[in-house]
Amino acid sequence: MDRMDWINLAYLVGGLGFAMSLKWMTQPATARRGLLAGEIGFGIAIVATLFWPDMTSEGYILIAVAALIGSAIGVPLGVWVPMTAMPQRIALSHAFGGLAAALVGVAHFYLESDHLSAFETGVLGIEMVLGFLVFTGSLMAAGKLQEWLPQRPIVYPGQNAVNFAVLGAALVLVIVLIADPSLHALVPIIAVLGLAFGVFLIVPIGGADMPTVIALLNSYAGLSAAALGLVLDSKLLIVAGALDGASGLILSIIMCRAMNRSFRNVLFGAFGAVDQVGGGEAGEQGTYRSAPVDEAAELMKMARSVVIVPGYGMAVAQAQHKVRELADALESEGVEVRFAIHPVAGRMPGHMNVLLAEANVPYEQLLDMDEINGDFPQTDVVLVLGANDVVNPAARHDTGSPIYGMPILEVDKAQTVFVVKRSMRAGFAGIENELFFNENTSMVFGDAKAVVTELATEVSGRRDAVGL
Amino acid sequence: MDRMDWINLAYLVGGLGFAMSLKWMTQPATARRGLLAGEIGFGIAIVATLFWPDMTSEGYILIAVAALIGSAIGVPLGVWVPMTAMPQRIALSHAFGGLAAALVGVAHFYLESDHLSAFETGVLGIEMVLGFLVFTGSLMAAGKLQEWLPQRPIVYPGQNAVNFAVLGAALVLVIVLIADPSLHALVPIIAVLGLAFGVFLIVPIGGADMPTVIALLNSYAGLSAAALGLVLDSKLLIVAGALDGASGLILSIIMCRAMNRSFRNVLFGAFGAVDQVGGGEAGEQGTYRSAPVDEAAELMKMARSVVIVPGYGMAVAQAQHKVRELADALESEGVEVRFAIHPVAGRMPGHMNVLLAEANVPYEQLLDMDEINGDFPQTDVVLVLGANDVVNPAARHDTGSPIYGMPILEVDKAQTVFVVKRSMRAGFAGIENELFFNENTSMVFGDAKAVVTELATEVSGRRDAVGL
Amino acid sequence: MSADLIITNLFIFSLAAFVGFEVIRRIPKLLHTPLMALTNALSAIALVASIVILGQTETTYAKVLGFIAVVCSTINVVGGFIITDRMLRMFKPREKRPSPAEERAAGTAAPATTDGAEAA
Amino acid sequence: MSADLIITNLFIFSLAAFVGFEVIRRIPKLLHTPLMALTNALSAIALVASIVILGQTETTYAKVLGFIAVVCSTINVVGGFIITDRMLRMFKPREKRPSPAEERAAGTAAPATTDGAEAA
Ligand SMILES: NC(=O)c1ccc[n+]([C@@H]2O[C@H](COP(=O)([O-])OP(=O)(O)OC[C@H]3O[C@@H](n4cnc5c(N)ncnc54)[C@H](OP(=O)(O)O)[C@@H]3O)[C@@H](O)[C@H]2O)c1
Ligand SMILES: NC(=O)c1ccc[n+]([C@@H]2O[C@H](COP(=O)([O-])OP(=O)(O)OC[C@H]3O[C@@H](n4cnc5c(N)ncnc54)[C@H](OP(=O)(O)O)[C@@H]3O)[C@@H](O)[C@H]2O)c1
Repeated sequence: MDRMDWINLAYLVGGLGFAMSLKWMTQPATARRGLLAGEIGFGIAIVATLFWPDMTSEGYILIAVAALIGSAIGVPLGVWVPMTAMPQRIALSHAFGGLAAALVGVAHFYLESDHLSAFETGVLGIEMVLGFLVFTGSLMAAGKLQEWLPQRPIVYPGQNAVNFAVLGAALVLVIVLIADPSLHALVPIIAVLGLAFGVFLIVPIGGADMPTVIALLNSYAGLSAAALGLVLDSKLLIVAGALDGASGLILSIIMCRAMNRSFRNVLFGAFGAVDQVGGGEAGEQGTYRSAPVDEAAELMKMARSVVIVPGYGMAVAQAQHKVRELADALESEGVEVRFAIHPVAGRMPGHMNVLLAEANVPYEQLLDMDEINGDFPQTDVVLVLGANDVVNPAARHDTGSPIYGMPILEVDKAQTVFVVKRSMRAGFAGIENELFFNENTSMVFGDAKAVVTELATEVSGRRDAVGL
Repeated sequence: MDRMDWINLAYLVGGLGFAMSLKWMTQPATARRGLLAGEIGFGIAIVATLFWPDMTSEGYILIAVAALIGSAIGVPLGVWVPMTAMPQRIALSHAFGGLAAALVGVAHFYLESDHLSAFETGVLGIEMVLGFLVFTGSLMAAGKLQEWLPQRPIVYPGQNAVNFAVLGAALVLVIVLIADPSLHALVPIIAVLGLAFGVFLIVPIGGADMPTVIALLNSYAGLSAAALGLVLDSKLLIVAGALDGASGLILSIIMCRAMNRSFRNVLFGAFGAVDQVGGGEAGEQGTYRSAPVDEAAELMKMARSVVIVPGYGMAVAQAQHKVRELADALESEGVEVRFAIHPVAGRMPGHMNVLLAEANVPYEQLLDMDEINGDFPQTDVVLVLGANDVVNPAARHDTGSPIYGMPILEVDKAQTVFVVKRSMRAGFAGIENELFFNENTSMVFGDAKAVVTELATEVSGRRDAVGL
Repeated sequence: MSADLIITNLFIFSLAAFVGFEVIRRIPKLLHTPLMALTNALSAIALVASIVILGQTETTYAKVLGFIAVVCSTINVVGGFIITDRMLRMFKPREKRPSPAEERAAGTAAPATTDGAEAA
Repeated sequence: MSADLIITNLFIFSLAAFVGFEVIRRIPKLLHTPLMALTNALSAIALVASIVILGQTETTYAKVLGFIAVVCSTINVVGGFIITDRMLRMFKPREKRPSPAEERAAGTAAPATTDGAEAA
């Protein structure tokens, strides 16, 4: 066994580490072990790589410098990004990943172009296109989620035609490149087309569809890594890429399902179309009742059981810690408090779980949709906290609605519903919510955090007043 | 791509077919698709193999003849073997598999010995040992299950020492062979030692432990196939071997768990030891009550709910069809009839499910241990049909018992229990069953089939007599 | 054989074993016996190796060994598939409403939270 | 690159993808966000490729590309692992009694029949 064999052996171990890592991620109990396995596998692979034959000492220096810079950026990004900004953060790192993969592809092409087989050239070409489109696409996604870019989908006639044209052009050039790999000049053009396609792909997609798109870009990134591995004959890259691709694909499928959307629908901006129809502003539909905070506090305190339905608004307002306080206050009043977590509440899968866990809400109190939906009729008070679409009854009956068929939290069946949001504005689906107009619903306008803080003080404050 | 590449591509497809096949076996709904996938994958691989370069026309003829002979034996074995004889049947085919693998290994060694690397020789050696021990071991197992060989474990002092000596000798010779592959004469000796070890391995193991052992041999067979694939660089064999090995290992672990046994325990004849202690014959412990069939019939007919607990005895007596009739008769009397299936009832996993399914018992009526155990206290009559260990309360409290800790069907909690068996003899664990001596238990002696037939006629026969 | 190739094959072996464990762990008891019969047939894939030997070799003893091997493997393939089929045919649910077994399997396949709903 | 090698790698790719689908399908919603962060870090393994290029090449543009690639990948590895760790730390159950989430996961992992018990 020569040195390369040892390196490959290390890669084998690393690859298995990755597989075990994901396997252990299937249970919270073993998740940390999973993380460890991933880290160890990664470490082994990197160390082994440093022993690669004929590395130049200058090379080592460059690597060290680059690694330092990377860490200098990566550590802060890891430590300081708030949980509420996770979607952006993740999109951003997909961008880095895509770029890295694409650049390695380009470099490899230039270095090897004179002895690349047609197959390799082809795979490399596709790898570059994927990498670059993931780069810009993810940047766009991050921008929209961070609301640096307009959240609203931007649609114009013939848009899909244009997008496909761009993609098509890129692939045609790849084919030309296969025919004559000496045409180095084509590579930059392919790169530009890939970058452009990444932008065009995201433009027509609404900010709230981003998580789905991000997961999808994730799987593209995986594919490009695997493609790279295929060209470089690196089994480790192939395995990692395949795992990554699978994960991205599954997550996006799960999200689409939970939102009752199809990929076509997400990717080709059907939502934009819907927006036009639904109209952002609500209100035509009857009247709604607005209640002061203390009324809500009073009723919740008297209730036997309260269910809190957190949504994207809680994330925006960073109200999770205050919510925890409110829950504690209510419990010390003898009220049973539970949280109803909709699978797609917030902007990424498990978004609410992460936030509430951050606020130390014991996850015995977090109930899934299927666990809690049956209990709403026996629930005295439901507090909808910055959630909207996930409690919109239209999903049950209004076949015209873009969210028709999406399973929802059936809060409208509860005795009393308080909805905390800043206005009557619509949620991400851009449609009005008839829940707000039920007679057993009262709106409590204001920023989630502010309102909840007030509720908490009201509840705990007046303890003596109401003798229990 | 030359011809070999196409063949390898076909093997790739075949291998994936195998993986999908197992995946689809995870649900009864898709199981048939799984079978199909397996067959297709297999077919593709075989057809591709026929295009292997430089095959002689004589070779084709030989292949055809051999395949015909094989089918001539295989089809009857497949079509006519009764379900009750499955364990033997499966053991038998492991024997064939092991032999085939071993012989291929031998042939390959002789053909290539002059240019085999040390690694290859070593793997080949181990592959042969595994193959041959699986061969004889499985034959022994089949013999014991078919009761051509004494079921009782045969133990003698220093037995394990002897066994290990044999295995050790074989491995030493393999090492010698690695040192000097020209010593062809060693191969037959290695073969003999392997065959011998297979026999010795099974001798001390009780007939009833055979299913566990068979599963274990199954995984050895898988390993040897994988080893062969390693030497022949056949990815398909590697994949198939790995899947097979995994399956065998998991099944044996599941069985051991369900019986609360350890591998050591199964393999090194601890059971033999226990037998000595427990003693086959029971009866010292108090008195038991023996009831006539018609009494049982009467009580069952009057009951609201009856639970039937089938065991190995039902399989031996082939009583499954009659049991179905009994169940129908009772149901037409308005009695609720359910079957309680213990995970290790019978002699192989899912044994009872297969038999009762064969008798068209709709599997809504088959309940797992965990599903039914809670219901026994509310059950009027339990009919234990040729089951013994799986209903032995000793498992709950008698720490000394060899089955202590094995989860059991808690029939002793039911109102009335009728136990159908031919005698007071013990079950496979060779221990007496205190259930038989409870005051709410009555023994109904006789062959399961005979008794059940009588019960069925009694129940349906006297319908008019008792007006419901 | 190059060490490189060996490592590659080890890679494939471990991945396949991983697949095996992950998938088979989730096969319901109900299907364990059919599974045994199926893996029986699948592992007879050693047939390809014996075919190659029998088809290529000129030397007599190799022919003999190869011949026996082909016979044995064929027995397993044919028999194994037939038996699996027989057993599965028995499992065809007789009525429409899903059997516990199917639910069970479904339950396993279903997204974690569904199980959770029941587990909690 | 020989077709043979390509096929081998496709073999590995499909097996790995298979593992991915089988395993990830069973990750509970609770862990989806940590999962995203984790796969993020893992897919940054492209780092090995960029290290080799940066470490070997003499040509400037390749150095530049490799350098950027190493920086980007490192950002992802470091950041990804840190974030995953942060999230998982939050999930540490505060009381002893198993959380629904854990039960849920357990439920998924448990042998099929157990699920069946609940499903039926
Ligand atoms: N979870 C995922 O993986 C995922 C992925 C993609 C898409 N989505 C989609 O995202 C949506 C999630 O539903 P959701 O009900 O959680 O959120 P939503 O439907 O987007 O509604 C959020 C509501 O919170 C309110 N809000 C915003 N900021 C607030 C603040 N600071 N204080 C108080 N209220 C605030 C907004 O109303 P005001 O502006 O009037 O305050 C808005 O109506 C679903 O439609 C889902 O399909 C989810
Ligand atoms: N299922 C598996 O995968 C597996 C694998 C390995 C071991 N095992 C072991 O096998 C045992 C299975 O338990 P079990 O209760 O099903 O069977 P058992 O404990 O072996 O008892 C079977 C009983 O059936 C009676 N019997 C035999 N032939 C009969 C006939 N023709 N008519 C009526 N009764 C007859 C026998 O008593 P008489 O002789 O008095 O009639 C015997 O006591 C467990 O101990 C388990 O650990 C199972």
